[in-house]
Amino acid sequence: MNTLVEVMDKTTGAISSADLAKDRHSTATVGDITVADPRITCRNVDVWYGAKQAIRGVSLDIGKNEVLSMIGPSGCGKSTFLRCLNRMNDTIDGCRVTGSIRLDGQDIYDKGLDPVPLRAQVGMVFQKPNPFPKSIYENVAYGPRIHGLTNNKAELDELVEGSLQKAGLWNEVKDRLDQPGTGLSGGQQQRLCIARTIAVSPEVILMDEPCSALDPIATAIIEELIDELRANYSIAIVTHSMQQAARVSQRTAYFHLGDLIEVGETNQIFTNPQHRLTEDYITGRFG
Amino acid sequence: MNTLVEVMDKTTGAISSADLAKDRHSTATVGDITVADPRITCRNVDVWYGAKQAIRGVSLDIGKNEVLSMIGPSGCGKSTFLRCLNRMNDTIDGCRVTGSIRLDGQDIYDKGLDPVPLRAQVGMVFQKPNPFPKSIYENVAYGPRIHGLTNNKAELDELVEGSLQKAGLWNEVKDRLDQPGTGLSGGQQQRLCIARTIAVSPEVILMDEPCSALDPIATAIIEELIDELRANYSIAIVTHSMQQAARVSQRTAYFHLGDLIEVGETNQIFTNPQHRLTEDYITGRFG
Amino acid sequence: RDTIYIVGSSTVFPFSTAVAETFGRTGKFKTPKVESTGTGGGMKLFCGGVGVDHPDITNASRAMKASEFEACQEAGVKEITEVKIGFDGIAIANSKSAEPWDLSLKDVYLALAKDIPDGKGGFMANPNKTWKDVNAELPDLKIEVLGPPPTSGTRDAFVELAMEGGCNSIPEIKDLKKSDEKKHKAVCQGIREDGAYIEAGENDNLIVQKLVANPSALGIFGYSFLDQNTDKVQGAKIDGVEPTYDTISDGSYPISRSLYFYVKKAHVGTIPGIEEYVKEFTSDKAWGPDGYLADKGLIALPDEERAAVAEAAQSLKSMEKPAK
Amino acid sequence: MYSWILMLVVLAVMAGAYQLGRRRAIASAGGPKHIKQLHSLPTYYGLYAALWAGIPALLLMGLWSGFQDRILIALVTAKLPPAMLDGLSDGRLSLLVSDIRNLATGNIVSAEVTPEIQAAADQYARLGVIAQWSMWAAVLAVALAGMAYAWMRTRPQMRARNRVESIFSIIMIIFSSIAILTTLGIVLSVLFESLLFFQKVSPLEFFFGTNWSPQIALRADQVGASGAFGAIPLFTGTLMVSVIAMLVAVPIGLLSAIYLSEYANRHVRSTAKPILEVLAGIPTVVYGFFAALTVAPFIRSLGASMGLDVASESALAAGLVMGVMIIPFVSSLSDDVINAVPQSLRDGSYALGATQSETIRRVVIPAALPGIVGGILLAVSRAIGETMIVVMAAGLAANLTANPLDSVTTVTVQIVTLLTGDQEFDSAKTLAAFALGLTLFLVTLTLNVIALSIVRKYREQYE
Amino acid sequence: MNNPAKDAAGAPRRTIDIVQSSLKRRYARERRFRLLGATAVVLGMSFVALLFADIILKGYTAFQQTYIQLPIELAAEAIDPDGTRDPAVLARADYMKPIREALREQFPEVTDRGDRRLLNSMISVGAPDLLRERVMADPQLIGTTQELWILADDDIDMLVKGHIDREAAEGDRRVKDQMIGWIDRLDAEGRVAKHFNTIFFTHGTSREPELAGIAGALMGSFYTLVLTLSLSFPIGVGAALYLEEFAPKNRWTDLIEVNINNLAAVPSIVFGLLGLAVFIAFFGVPRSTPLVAALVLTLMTLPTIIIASRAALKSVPPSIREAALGVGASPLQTQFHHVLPLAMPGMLTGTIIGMAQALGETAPLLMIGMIAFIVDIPKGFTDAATVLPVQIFLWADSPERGFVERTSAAILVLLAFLFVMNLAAVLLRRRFERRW
Ligand SMILES: Nc1ncnc2c1ncn2[C@@H]1O[C@H](COP(=O)(O)OP(=O)(O)OP(=O)(O)O)[C@@H](O)[C@H]1O
Ligand SMILES: Nc1ncnc2c1ncn2[C@@H]1O[C@H](COP(=O)(O)OP(=O)(O)OP(=O)(O)O)[C@@H](O)[C@H]1O
Ligand SMILES: [Mg+2]
Ligand SMILES: [Mg+2]
Ligand SMILES: O=P([O-])([O-])[O-]
Repeated sequence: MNTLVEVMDKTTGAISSADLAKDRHSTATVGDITVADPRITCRNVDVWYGAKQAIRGVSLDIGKNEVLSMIGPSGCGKSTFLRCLNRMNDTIDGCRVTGSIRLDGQDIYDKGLDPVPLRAQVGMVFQKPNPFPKSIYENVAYGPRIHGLTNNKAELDELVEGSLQKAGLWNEVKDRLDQPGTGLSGGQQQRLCIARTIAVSPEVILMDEPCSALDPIATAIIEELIDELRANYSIAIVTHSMQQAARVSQRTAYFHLGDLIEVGETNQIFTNPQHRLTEDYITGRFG
Repeated sequence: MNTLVEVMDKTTGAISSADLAKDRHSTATVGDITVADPRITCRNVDVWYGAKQAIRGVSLDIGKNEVLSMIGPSGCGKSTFLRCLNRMNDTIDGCRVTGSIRLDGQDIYDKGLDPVPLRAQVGMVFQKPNPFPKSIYENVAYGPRIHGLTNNKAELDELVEGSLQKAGLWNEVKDRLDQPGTGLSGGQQQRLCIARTIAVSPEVILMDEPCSALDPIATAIIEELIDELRANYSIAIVTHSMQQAARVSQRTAYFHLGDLIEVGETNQIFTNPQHRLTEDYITGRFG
Repeated sequence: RDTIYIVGSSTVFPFSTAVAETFGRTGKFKTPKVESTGTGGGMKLFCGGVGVDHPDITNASRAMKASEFEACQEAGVKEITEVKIGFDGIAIANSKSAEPWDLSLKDVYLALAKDIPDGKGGFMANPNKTWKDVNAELPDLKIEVLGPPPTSGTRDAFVELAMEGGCNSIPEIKDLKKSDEKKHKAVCQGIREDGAYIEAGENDNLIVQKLVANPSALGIFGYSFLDQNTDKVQGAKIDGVEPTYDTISDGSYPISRSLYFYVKKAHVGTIPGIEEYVKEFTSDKAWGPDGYLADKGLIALPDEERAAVAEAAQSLKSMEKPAK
Repeated sequence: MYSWILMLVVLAVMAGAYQLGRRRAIASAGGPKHIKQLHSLPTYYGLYAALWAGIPALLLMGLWSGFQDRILIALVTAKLPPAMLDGLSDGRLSLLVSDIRNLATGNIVSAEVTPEIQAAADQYARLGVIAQWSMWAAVLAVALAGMAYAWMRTRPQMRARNRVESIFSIIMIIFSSIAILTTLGIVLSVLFESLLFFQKVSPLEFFFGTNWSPQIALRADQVGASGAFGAIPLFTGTLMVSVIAMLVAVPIGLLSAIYLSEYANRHVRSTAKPILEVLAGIPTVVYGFFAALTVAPFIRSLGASMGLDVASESALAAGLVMGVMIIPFVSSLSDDVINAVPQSLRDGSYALGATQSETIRRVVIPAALPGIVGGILLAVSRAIGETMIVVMAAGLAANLTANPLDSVTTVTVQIVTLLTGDQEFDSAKTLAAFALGLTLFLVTLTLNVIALSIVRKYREQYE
Repeated sequence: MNNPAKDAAGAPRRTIDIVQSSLKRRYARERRFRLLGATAVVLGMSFVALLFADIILKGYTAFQQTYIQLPIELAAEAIDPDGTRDPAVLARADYMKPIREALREQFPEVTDRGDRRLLNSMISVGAPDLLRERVMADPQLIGTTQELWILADDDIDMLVKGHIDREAAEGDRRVKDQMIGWIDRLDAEGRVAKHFNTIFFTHGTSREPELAGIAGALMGSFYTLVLTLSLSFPIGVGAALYLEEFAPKNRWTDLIEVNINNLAAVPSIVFGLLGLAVFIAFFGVPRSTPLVAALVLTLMTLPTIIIASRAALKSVPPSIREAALGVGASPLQTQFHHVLPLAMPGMLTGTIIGMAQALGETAPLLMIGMIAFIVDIPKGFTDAATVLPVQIFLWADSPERGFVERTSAAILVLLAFLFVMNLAAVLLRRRFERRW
């Protein structure tokens, strides 16, 4: 309880919170964490960085053909939680995950489970764009290549072009596909990483602030893409823009200092939050 | 002329552009590029990455006690232009800058000019957060140390705390100042970099999307900070959020594919853009 | 500079250092510094001039050549005392685990020469592959001889004594010497390069160990190594004579050479201890048949010669220009 | 001995100057509260003063120590009776001087001491003391003068940091130029003899001849004093041994580096890496013995059991052992650069479903490639320049062959044996060593120019 | 959606199916790769183990030395007739005589002159010096008879250690049957024992294996390497920094870069030639000294350090430099505060390898007079000295059997030196290592 709360206290005064007798200190999750046809089910997930606990007992489902957005103040554990879902936390020294996370009923933290096909199935766009120090073309072609998704060069070219186009980057880079991906602007790098991820057609896509460096138009393209992808896949997206959450997601989860505070229909969360903290955060958007 | 334009064409149809007979293909800057009391004056700045021109003939002033925001589609050259202003482009192999950029009348690309004090005077927050792989404390203390801004440990501690507080990070990190800055969340890193920059009290501050990874509350804190800093300093900020530009800046510059298209009072730019491209972009925000 | 500075032959190095150490142990003078530079290298340094930067003494596993003497003279090293210190037998040995060899110089020549007489008055590239090809009485073993490289003094002596000796035991070549001396030398001194003779570097211990590992091979090295390794290797009889202390000393063993050192007289009297060092070296307790150098493998000069040399050395008699 | 003390004193003065400079800077700014007035941090003013106090003084000291003795000797010998010096060559003079010096320093002298010599020795000792003290005085004076100069120049506007940094830059430039000077030195120290060699042996024969046999040229009085000096077999031998060595070192080194930095846990890595580094420090003589006594016989008997005819000193044995020696050049340097590849790149690859080995091979290694290539080039260089192992294990027979089971010799081996064997004045044989050295130098220079342009082409940069 | 792969029927296939189908193959490759890596490490380590085992097995016996216990009568009349205890007098006395007499008393039956010589030869020629040192350190001993351990000759040492084959015919070994009998008799009386070989660690070299020590070469190596390190590390790092970070990229710096790479390939002996021509002949640096050796080795190791350091600098991400420059740090500050610490592991690696190379190098030292017999232990940078690898080289080339084990022991000492030298660097390197 800190700056955040102080600030929010100041700002929420103006808003009627008449019927809400919510306990600002309760950390139990409010709302229905389950969905009808879940792809990913998390139960009681704790994450520790060494001795520091970053996620506390989070239970949450991600359904088929849905976009789940995760919101919450900076440092509340959104990225951490996201990285649990395809075991990207394995690469961080001293990071420990407990609880159960299942993909289609299969515990992904099972000893016997192989993270490689898991990650091919659960793709991820990172918060900081991290293009490979290779050409733009190779950046996108990398995934399909290692999985052998295409049978020949022509197919691969097509796939690369298609992915770049979907990420709204094609026109900007089509003349310089052989230039290093690291020589792109911040927003271009971000879109390159999106293109790279969708090129392998993962079934669940985790996106950590995919539009943070994008202008409204590029954002719109990505949001369109997300909408399109939802037809077949599940998507979890971390965003700081509540408008964006409202635009693209069906369900929204609100995190606060490592706890999952509230989850529910996006509409409901933004219009009628159940938890005081959620409300504080939502209304604070104008602060 | 690409995706962007196509998309914008689709979206601007709905908006009345009755009285605007603007030439979409003109790249001459519209609006008054000068200010009454400039700190930085740029004239005809061209920037090249090898053979590729990233900035074309940009002339622009940044005044005392003003916040200038720069907007434009991803890849249009905002970061490139910003980096010219404190000669950060020197570090990029093959990057060439021509034209004149003056700080208080002094040509900063003058042969004899020492870029070191220049950079202490013109601070910068980078688009991708880049904390030093040192402790959080050291990250912030580094600048004051090398410039000898404090006389003893207590003063330095105070300065570090103050900077972190202004960046809205103090409460989150006060218990772990000795932990590496690279172990912070994306948004925390971004605020750390802001704290690091303001710790040396530069007189001109260049901010490249300083709030891209921040939640609304943290964003509010930074915007408040910017407002506060404006009293004494000049600030140039790149942002993708037009709301943010509108909130924090007095003047706004719109870039497009390397050209400075329009510059003017923020109010005017957002309510009554003079150039077709600007209008397209502004109105596209709802796309 | 107050220490004696000695350079030169690696063959004489063990003896020179033994004397130096004993000399130093007496306490009056500092232990001389002895550098192993090879005979030629030593001569070069020695003849570099007079002065503190130049050595006082050089060791040599052969006599100083006329050309070297001249170079010395030119550089101002006018007076030089030559001291012959004894003999070094060159043994041809094999592993103790195999049969001992009995070779004649002619066998050695025919086995190792580059070109040998073809029996029709001309010469041909050495066709012998096995020892049996060389001499029907010898075993049917591949010719495999490990020996020093052309850059070594030992090789020089081996060529001069063994090869040339064997060469001259063939009458038609002996005649050649009178008619065409150049050709004679080429024939006698060329060692084959087709792998039968293996240039094994300057490290004699290495050759000894290689012989142990390969019982069918022969090796060429100095007597002191044979002496120290009598349990591992055995010297071949050459022309019926075994390499022993006595046979080398009395000259009946055919492949042995003399060892020397040379003193720069100009330094005597300024660099302290040179005379005393020479005296120590030429004392019977050092280079005598029962002296400590004999223990290190030096084969002493015959008694009279030793006395004469000691006398000349201690009075620092200047040498004449060598004949060649 | 005295100069050590003086050196310490100068260092002390530098430390003092540092403090003074700092204080003065702070004071000139108007106290510790106002150091913002200063152009640079007070430390830099301190360093500035220290450098002014130290560098000229140390330079003077170096020069003085270099020339003092010469001057003293000149003074002393000038006083000697001319009769003593008459017709004395330089060398004899140096002996005389050595005698005087021995006498003066109380060392043993061998000849009886004449009064003149005794007088000279006394004078030498006396002058020596005077000179020592004058050096102290002069050096300290210069140090203090430097300090005073810096002191006077210290004012807030002085760009102390820039000045100090330009001194450092100059020092760094001097450091980098050492490579050039070394090259120059090497060329100069072999050029003269090489030219002499090429007067005796035609370059055509040397560069294109396929027969190397310096043996007949052993002595001037031996037949055909020209010998055979075709260097081709030496270069092919060098090539073969180096290639074999690289075939051992690159895979083992690179794979070890990858395993240690990517798969092994910290503990294994931090012990295994230094242990592998020991391989680079084992004296080459030891490797030579190992190659000659263990590996070569083993290969030979292995070959014999397969019906192959293996020379007892095969290129293979030497190459294998040399490969072992240079493993750490590849493994440790590669390990460092692989370790320095940012984790975010690995994450990017894993997140696409790449296995660890795919990530390593396709993302990490390419990103680390410039450094890895640097390590490999260093290893190649070491292989080309290595001598002892080949001397002991590969022998000296200059065979022109492509069969690694044959014995070969290398350029370096020939240089060493020619230079350390029974040399002779101006014989082609001894001079050949210099020509070989020069040629090898030029050949590797060419290869390096080519390598540089290739590496340039494929350089990648991340982030 | 995006996936062009179709199954036989032409319907799109799930990525995961394609992935699964090829996964087995990919994993096989993964395992192979990993196995290859592990094999490489194991191979590398086993080379080290093999070499070590070889050296240790050959060398460990050298750390013990055979002594014979004899009742030595230190008669006052012989050693200090005037009873002044004047060190000069004590130093001059004949100490061999009492030893020989004591030995003869053990074997009164030996009267023949030749046999006596044999008997005497069982004692090291250095024994009297050791006895002298002992007496001079403790003059109380004079006038008493002491049971003292006397250093045995190297042949006896070899016999006792089993390096001489007793079964061999008498002519085939350097120790005669008679001597074996004497030694066995002494042994039965408990008068033969192996003690820790302190001489090996405290003495300079010697012609006699039992008296030969490594201290001179060790100190020579120490002085040489201290100087080499203090020259080559700053120069190497400075040059690398300049070339990688400051120098304009132009012809001149290209030339320097090519030059440095090329110097790495120059045979080390050529550096010896350079040292001879430039340092000794031109600058008059004294021959055979740690100073000249260090200068030559510095030039030889510089390329290694520079190349490694440049590789390390290259791998520091540019964003770190930008961050520092962005807060107004000068380029030099940026380097020293941020880049150097991150590049330090690689620089230290280069230094470790370069120093290891310098420590083990022989060839260039042949040219500058280090291959010499120098008994005195050097006390400074300009004393005549030899170094460990050269000492090893010399011992390896000595005929005496006793030097075989000493050669290996010297190698062990060198490796121990290497370990100690590297330890600091390795620990330092571990502190600097981090991933980002
Ligand atoms: N190092 C570089 N080398 C080559 N081209 C570059 C480099 N950096 C940027 N560019 C190119 O220059 C143009 C302008 O880039 P810049 O980074 O200034 O864009 P931006 O306006 O900041 O975009 P964003 O909003 O995505 O950050 C882009 O087309 C980009 O691809
Ligand atoms: N590698 C790490 N080591 C230690 N602590 C970490 C590490 N990464 C993150 N943390 C801490 O864990 C908490 C959650 O971090 P996380 O990155 O999940 O936040 P986030 O919700 O993504 O924030 P943001 O919106 O700023 O990206 C933060 O307090 C952060 O400081
Ligand atoms: Mg995050
Ligand atoms: Mg940008
Ligand atoms: O060192 P050498 O005796 O062979 O000249």
